[in-house]
Amino acid sequence: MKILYFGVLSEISGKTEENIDFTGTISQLQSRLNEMYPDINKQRFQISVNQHIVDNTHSINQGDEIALLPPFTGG
Amino acid sequence: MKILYFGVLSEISGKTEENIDFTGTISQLQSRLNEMYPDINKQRFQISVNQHIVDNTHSINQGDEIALLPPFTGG
Amino acid sequence: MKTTTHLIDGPIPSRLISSEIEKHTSKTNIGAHAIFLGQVRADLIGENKVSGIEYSAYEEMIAITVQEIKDSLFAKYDDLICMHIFHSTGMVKVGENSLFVLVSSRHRKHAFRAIEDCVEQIKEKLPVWKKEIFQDGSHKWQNK
Amino acid sequence: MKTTTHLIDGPIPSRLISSEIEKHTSKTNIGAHAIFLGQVRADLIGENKVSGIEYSAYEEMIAITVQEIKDSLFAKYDDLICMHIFHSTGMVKVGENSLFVLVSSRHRKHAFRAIEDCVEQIKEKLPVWKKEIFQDGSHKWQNK
Repeated sequence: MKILYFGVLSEISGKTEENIDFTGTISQLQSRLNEMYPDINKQRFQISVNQHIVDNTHSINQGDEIALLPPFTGG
Repeated sequence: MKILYFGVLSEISGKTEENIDFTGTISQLQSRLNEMYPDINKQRFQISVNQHIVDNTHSINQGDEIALLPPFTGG
Repeated sequence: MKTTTHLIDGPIPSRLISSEIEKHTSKTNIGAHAIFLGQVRADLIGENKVSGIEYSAYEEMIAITVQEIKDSLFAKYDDLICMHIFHSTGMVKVGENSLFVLVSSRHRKHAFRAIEDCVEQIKEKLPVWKKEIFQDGSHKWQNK
Repeated sequence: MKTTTHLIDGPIPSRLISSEIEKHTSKTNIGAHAIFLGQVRADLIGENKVSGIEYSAYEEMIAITVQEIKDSLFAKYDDLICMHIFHSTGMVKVGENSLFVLVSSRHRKHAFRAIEDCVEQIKEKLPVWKKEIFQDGSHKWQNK
């Protein structure tokens, strides 16, 4: 599973993307992220799966593209 | 006194400007115009004196620039 | 807040839009530009199709009117930094532009408010007249 | 009503504005264009002055988001004929433009409504992030 880090989250994780071995729900992914990067969960962000924003109950499959999206600040 | 005709009024009068000998109020000017160009008073228009729109009671002086202004349709 | 009144002979050249924007690069308090362009439509009036519009203007009155519009906008929108109006005179063909308005402000809200207000005031107050020219060569003075 | 998603590397070139307008000359049902440009301000954050903004975007998600914005605008404003969005990625210096939105409609009312609606939706939904770069070399990720 590929995971993309945007905005301030790329600074916290020190990378813009990585591949991790994971299956489970978004809630479970957040726990996993908390272990990997304890500072990430201090930030506000949404999560997308294959470019669509999903909620905590959504199940992730191998091969999905996950992205961590801080509040958008374009324009 | 110089009088300018704009829009459809230039077509009715057959000219864009002319000099006429006149002193009096705007009301009196309208009577005079009615004699000169009977079709003009069938049109809606405002009158400006020296580029400022005035009402019927305004007195015109020799040397003023009068303009007959149909509804504006710019843009 | 100087008054720059611009009557353009014929259509608004599209490069004018770019060059006006470039002039604002040094105004580093600007955060938003809003632009309006009026384009001549191929309207069908009865069976007659518009091929262009011929504009005439009372040049000496335009500077006064533009200043009035400016004063009213700057009084209403305190975030506004500058505004520019360009209007065509003479023939403008279908698909070409006859009006170009640019307003610039610190934040976007006042740019949106000012651009619409400005265009409505232009339509109402600017001493300009349009004569629709049809494909068969006939014409009609537009009436409100 | 096709989706054209444009990310521009660096500032919006001002000639792009002219060339986009020129492309609409053949659309003779258009009567009004409304344009929005977002320009980078030299804001003062504490004692630090902004020298530029570095934008990053989630490219693969942008096409989807732009299509959603388009669908919502065309459903609301039936006078709308087309819309185009261009957003910068990478570094955009103070005084340069980072966002260019163009909407075109038959009559002006819907152009005014759609341009503001579109920019608000871009701010809310487009997956783009800005990092303010200060004159002393430090930076700050902008937070809403």
